[in-house]
Amino acid sequence: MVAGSPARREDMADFLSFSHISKTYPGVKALSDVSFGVAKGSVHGLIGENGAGKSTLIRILSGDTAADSGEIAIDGGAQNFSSTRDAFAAGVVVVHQELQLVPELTVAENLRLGRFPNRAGIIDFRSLKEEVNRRLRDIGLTVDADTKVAKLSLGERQMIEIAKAIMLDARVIALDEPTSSLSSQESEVLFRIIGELRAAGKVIIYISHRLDEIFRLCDGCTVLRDGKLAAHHPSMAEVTRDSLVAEMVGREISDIWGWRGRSVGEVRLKVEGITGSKLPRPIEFEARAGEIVGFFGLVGSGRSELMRLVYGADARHSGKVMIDGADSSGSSPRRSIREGLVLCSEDRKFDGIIQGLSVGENIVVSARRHFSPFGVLSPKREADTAAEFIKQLRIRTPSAKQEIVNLSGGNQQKVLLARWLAETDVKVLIVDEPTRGIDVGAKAEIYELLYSLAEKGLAIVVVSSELPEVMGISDRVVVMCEGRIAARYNRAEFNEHAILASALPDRTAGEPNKKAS
Amino acid sequence: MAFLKRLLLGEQGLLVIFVIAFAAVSIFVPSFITERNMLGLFQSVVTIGIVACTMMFCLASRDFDLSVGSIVAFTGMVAVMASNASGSIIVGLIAALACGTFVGFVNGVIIAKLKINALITTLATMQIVRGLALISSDGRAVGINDPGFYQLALSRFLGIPTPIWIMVILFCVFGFVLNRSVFGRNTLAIGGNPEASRLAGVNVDGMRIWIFTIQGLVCAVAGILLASRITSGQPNAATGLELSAISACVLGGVSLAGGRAAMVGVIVGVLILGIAENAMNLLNIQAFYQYLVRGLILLLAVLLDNVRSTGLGRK
Amino acid sequence: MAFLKRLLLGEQGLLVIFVIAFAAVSIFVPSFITERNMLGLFQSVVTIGIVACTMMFCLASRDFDLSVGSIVAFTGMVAVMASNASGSIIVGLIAALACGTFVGFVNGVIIAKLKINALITTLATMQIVRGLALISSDGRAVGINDPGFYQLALSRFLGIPTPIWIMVILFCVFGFVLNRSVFGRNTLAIGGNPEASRLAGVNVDGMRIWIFTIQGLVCAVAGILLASRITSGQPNAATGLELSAISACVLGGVSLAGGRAAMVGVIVGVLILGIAENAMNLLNIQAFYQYLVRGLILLLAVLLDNVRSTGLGRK
Amino acid sequence: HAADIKIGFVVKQPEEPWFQDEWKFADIAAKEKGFTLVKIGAEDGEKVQSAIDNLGAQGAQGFIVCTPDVKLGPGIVAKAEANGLKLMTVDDRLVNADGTPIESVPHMGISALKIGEAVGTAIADEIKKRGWDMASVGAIRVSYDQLPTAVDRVQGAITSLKAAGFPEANIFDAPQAKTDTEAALNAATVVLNKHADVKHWVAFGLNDEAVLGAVRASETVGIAPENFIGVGIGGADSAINEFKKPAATGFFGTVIISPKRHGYETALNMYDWVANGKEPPALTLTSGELALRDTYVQVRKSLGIE
Ligand SMILES: Nc1ncnc2c1ncn2[C@@H]1O[C@H](COP(=O)(O)OP(=O)(O)OP(=O)(O)O)[C@@H](O)[C@H]1O
Ligand SMILES: Nc1ncnc2c1ncn2[C@@H]1O[C@H](COP(=O)(O)OP(=O)(O)OP(=O)(O)O)[C@@H](O)[C@H]1O
Ligand SMILES: [Mg+2]
Ligand SMILES: [Mg+2]
Repeated sequence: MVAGSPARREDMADFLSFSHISKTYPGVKALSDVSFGVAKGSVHGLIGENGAGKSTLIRILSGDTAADSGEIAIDGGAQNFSSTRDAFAAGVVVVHQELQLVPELTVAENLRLGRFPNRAGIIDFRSLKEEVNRRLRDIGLTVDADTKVAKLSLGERQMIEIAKAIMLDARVIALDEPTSSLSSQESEVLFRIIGELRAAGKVIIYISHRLDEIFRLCDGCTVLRDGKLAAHHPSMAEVTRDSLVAEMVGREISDIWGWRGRSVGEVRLKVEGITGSKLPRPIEFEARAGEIVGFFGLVGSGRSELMRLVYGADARHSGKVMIDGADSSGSSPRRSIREGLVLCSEDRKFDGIIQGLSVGENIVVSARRHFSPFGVLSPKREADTAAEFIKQLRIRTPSAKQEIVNLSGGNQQKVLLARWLAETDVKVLIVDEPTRGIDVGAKAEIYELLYSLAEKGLAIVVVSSELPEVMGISDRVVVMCEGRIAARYNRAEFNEHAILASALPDRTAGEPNKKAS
Repeated sequence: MAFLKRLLLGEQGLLVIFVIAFAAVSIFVPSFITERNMLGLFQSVVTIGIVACTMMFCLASRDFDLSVGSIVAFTGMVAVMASNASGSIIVGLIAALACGTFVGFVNGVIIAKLKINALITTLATMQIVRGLALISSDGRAVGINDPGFYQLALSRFLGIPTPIWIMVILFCVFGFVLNRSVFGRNTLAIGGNPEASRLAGVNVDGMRIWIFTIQGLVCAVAGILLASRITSGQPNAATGLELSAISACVLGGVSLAGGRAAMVGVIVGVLILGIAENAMNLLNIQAFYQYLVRGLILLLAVLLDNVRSTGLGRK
Repeated sequence: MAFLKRLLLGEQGLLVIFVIAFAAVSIFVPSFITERNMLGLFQSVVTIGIVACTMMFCLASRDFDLSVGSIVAFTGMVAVMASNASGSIIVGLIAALACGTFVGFVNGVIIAKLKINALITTLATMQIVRGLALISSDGRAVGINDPGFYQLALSRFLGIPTPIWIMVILFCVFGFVLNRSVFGRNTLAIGGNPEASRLAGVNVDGMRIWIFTIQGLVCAVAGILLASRITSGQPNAATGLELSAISACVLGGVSLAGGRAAMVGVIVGVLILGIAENAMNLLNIQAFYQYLVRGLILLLAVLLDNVRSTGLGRK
Repeated sequence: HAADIKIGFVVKQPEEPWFQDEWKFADIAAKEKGFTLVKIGAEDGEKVQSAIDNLGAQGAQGFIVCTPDVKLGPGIVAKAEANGLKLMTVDDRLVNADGTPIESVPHMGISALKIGEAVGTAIADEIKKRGWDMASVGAIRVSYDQLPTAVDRVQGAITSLKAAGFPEANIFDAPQAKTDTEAALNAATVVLNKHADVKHWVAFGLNDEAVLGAVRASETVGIAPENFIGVGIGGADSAINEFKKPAATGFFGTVIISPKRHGYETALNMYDWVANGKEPPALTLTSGELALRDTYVQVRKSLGIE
């Protein structure tokens, strides 16, 4: 729940204002003539399709990139940041879409990086630790200040990133898709914090593709489309979900899930007694032809670990994976792919995109073996394949030759999906957080794609931390909790409270034998 | 003007800059652009040119190979000694190629399977292989009994010496492999993001082993040609080759962070180093000043390429 | 057993392995563990030990410095020549420190501001500075007029020669800086994730310039001590120092991918290299076989550390 | 008590055949007299320092050194004293800061300038014998100026060539980037190509390997062996291999310097000094001898090699 009532508006002048911001990258007009303002003590939503220019705007606000033209003013004073240091000095902090942590440093060091408490350059570790532990407690995070960030899960890292921003005494805080790797529980913590910040009179820019969050948190919102200002709503009173969607994607989307019944066939994927170094207890599950199985759980419940084991990305300690009744060796991702099992992993930056390669290369990296006789490429087939998926998934890129790192986050995610959609002979498709950072319109298209693949007889496993999504598209839901399967539900039994309850570790109700330790 | 800018900043900008520099050297350095000097120039870059081909793959996959100089010396020794011992040049060549390949394979296995840092591994094999070369010959040069061995380097085809042909063929082969084969593209993918490549089904360990093995084989080719050119196996040959080969690659735009490489660039890099050396000797620049000039040329070449990429908005 | 495992795999595992190896060498190599030999051993690692201190920072920030050997030689020359010319040792020392700092600063500026690859930049300055050393002395060693200069290296405090004290002091200073200062943590942050550090407001360019500048200064200290120990400035001194210093760091667990470093590790790395050399000479191992042994020790040391980290589940 | 005697032999370039040979002959002396010989390679000033410390620690009584640089003199003398070691030098004589030889250290060696002069004389004689016109002969000076000994050697050759009437303008510099044959080959090729009109060539340099590079270069650009005179220095395997080739090459001869006396005699002298207190002569100078394709076997025999 958002604490406090909607902000008082004693000062109606915009505290933060963007005027005529334009920014062009080679081949891409990322922003053109964007102007709007945000009042003090309010949370302002920034939404738009993938590649609409949201992150670019935030990067300009943070002093990371310079706008080609236009101006930002805070509290009436024009600002001209040439570096992030300048932005900090002016009281602006940003949580970027991609995590910006140093894995080799501890949580405490990451939180105060660039601003260590020090005397004559010597760090005061005691006060650093005290302060950090206090802050972490405040935001309800149970990690120790001395843990190396490398040891944390993605969700925990995301919380650290947020903590990093609120530890600064900022006037303007911009959050770029902060909940994309958070579970609903952690999101609640974040919402509470945002409420407190608003009450303290800060300006918060909030970017998200989850419209319910926008409605819940924001006092007003701005819609970007193709780098232009599509709509600006100082208050949320006048807008509805459907009108926002229409402003974003230019058409109506009535039912984003669009689930439809399918006939379910034989068991295609059968996992038996699988264990690994991070999942000591044996796990079994199966997925049938034409079936979409959703995996839900809290951050760190072990879903990603499980899928990596099934795929052969991590070494298995024991257990079997059967594909169409045949024992899959699962010794490496390479073998799994050849046996018809593919995994689209969750951390697109770390083990998803291949930096330095083009969009096209990233799409065909795995599928090209089908059209490379004796290991010799056929550039035409590759170009065709890339073009096909760029078109089908509507990936916003000037060309297939664009370097992947230059794409917006959501478009990178689409490229990863394309990589696996380009694979032929897939029997089992596992997608881990497939719609992380993807806009509403594209989400609907991706779901549609999943249904049509399922109709072709694939078994599909979807791992997601978004409960509505899991419930919206799955035929069956498997709930994981603390490294084991806590519950299974058929579509008929879907119930938000039941599913959430079984995902929580220390629940007393519903489960007679409460788990020890 | 706009045309010039497009030319300089375009894909082939490095090549254009090189051609301009080449023309300048031809005009200002007397007797540079004679047939004899050109052949001499190309022959002088044969060793480094050949080794740079595979070094490019090594760097593009985010690895490092410091052992190339030692392998060149060692395989040269092996070629000569095995030829002498068996009385057959063919046996000598096969022995040398086998030894080079084996050393490369060992490098690859240690790096890929035991996960030891490539720099340290090849620094170690660099010492070990050099030690083997010295031990096997007792630190002395070994002469070649059969004069047929010299013919490898002296024979000509269409008026151009065989070593140059071999270098050109390797340029073509590895250029093709880099741009047109799954192997080449996978090499770049590994360099770009090894973990993502593994999850995308690339056999990362296997690729790395192959890259180092081929590197060893190619070094053996260079070693044989070198032994033939100097008509003996010398255990002290080719010291410092590793840094020259790496420089040539980096000059040619190969990224040490992996993921970026181009054969044309590497050829240009190799030629820049060769021409600098050649022109300095033609101009009779004093040995100590050659150090200065060499350093400045290195800096200048990378700086130019950098200005170009920035203008291109690539970085 | 469990205790042993905990000891070996713990934070200080490298140290424990080292102590065991040290004990083994002491037992099996005659006259190793004598006071004289220990002093000799420590003196023999002074140059590489001092340089490794800052090389650690350089590697930890994901950079590379190949110019250290040349700077050591050059500053040694400067110290001697400036002392001779001015008749004052102090002037010589200041000149040497200034020159070293300047070269390091230039390295840093080129790398940070012009964004040129550190490997190529320092390869270039390595040549340029070596060229300067050769030119200024016409390629010959320069003797020291004032015997007071020798005292820098010969003088003792508590029975231990000054250079060893200086090395130990630098170990302490840089160990402290690495772990306890903003500078040290920022260095690791830059190496671990340059982008994140920049966004967090760390002055990445400034840090890199500082790191190279300090590297230059520290090389000058090493150069002065070396000149004093060998009682002359030698333009050919300290060739190959860069690879030794980098090896010592990597042996000590400094990651070439940046972000990981520890002073204790580097000290152990330096000592491993020194002890290997020392023990081989004490055991009278033949020069060619020393190559083999050196290579094997390198491999073994990294392998052991690797097994340890894996056992630790760190990787 | 010979078994208690330990003598060090420190050389600057342990990989070089020359020093390998010195060590080999020193070993023979050690075997004859029954003392222990400790061989250490020390490529630079720093390594020499630690080598001496190392010898001191091992309980050696004296050592023979071929220093990487003669200016290391005062440092080596001081270090030897500090470790209580007797000191002799071989090949290169230690000098003071002002460049004067340190007389107190017994030395056996050969002047680099003198060897160079022998090379120059051999070339000049052969030019005359072949009846070439000095004014139209080109000379390749394969140089490695980073090494003072190399400068002195080629300087010696130039001195005696000039004395024989060779025009200085015809001497062309071919700087090696490294001291191996390939580097010399590349450098010499450039010189040959630059002066494509010159028919007769001579070459000299730091050692056999350098001159070999020039010879190989002459072959690649198509200069017949009878139009080329290369004279090297050293006389180890590189040169012998050349003489063993079925047909004569441009490698005309080499000035053999004998590692036997340098290794064997110095070791013996040091032993006598340590064991019997008999101080060696302050200065012994040996000489090089020219060996040609037909004569190298006898020359080597007369020098006691083989
Ligand atoms: N460094 C860059 N070089 C070239 N193009 C870029 C660069 N950064 C962003 N772009 C382009 O600018 C456009 C806007 O990108 P931006 O990241 O702002 O989108 P976004 O609205 O945040 O999208 P998403 O919801 O997917 O995160 C995209 O088309 C992207 O490809
Ligand atoms: N790199 C790591 N090092 C150590 N522990 C890790 C690491 N990554 C994840 N873990 C831990 O492993 C457990 C399982 O994490 P996993 O990422 O598989 O969970 P998940 O259900 O997929 O959640 P998420 O939504 O965060 O991906 C968690 O306890 C997490 O803290
Ligand atoms: Mg974005
Ligand atoms: Mg997950």
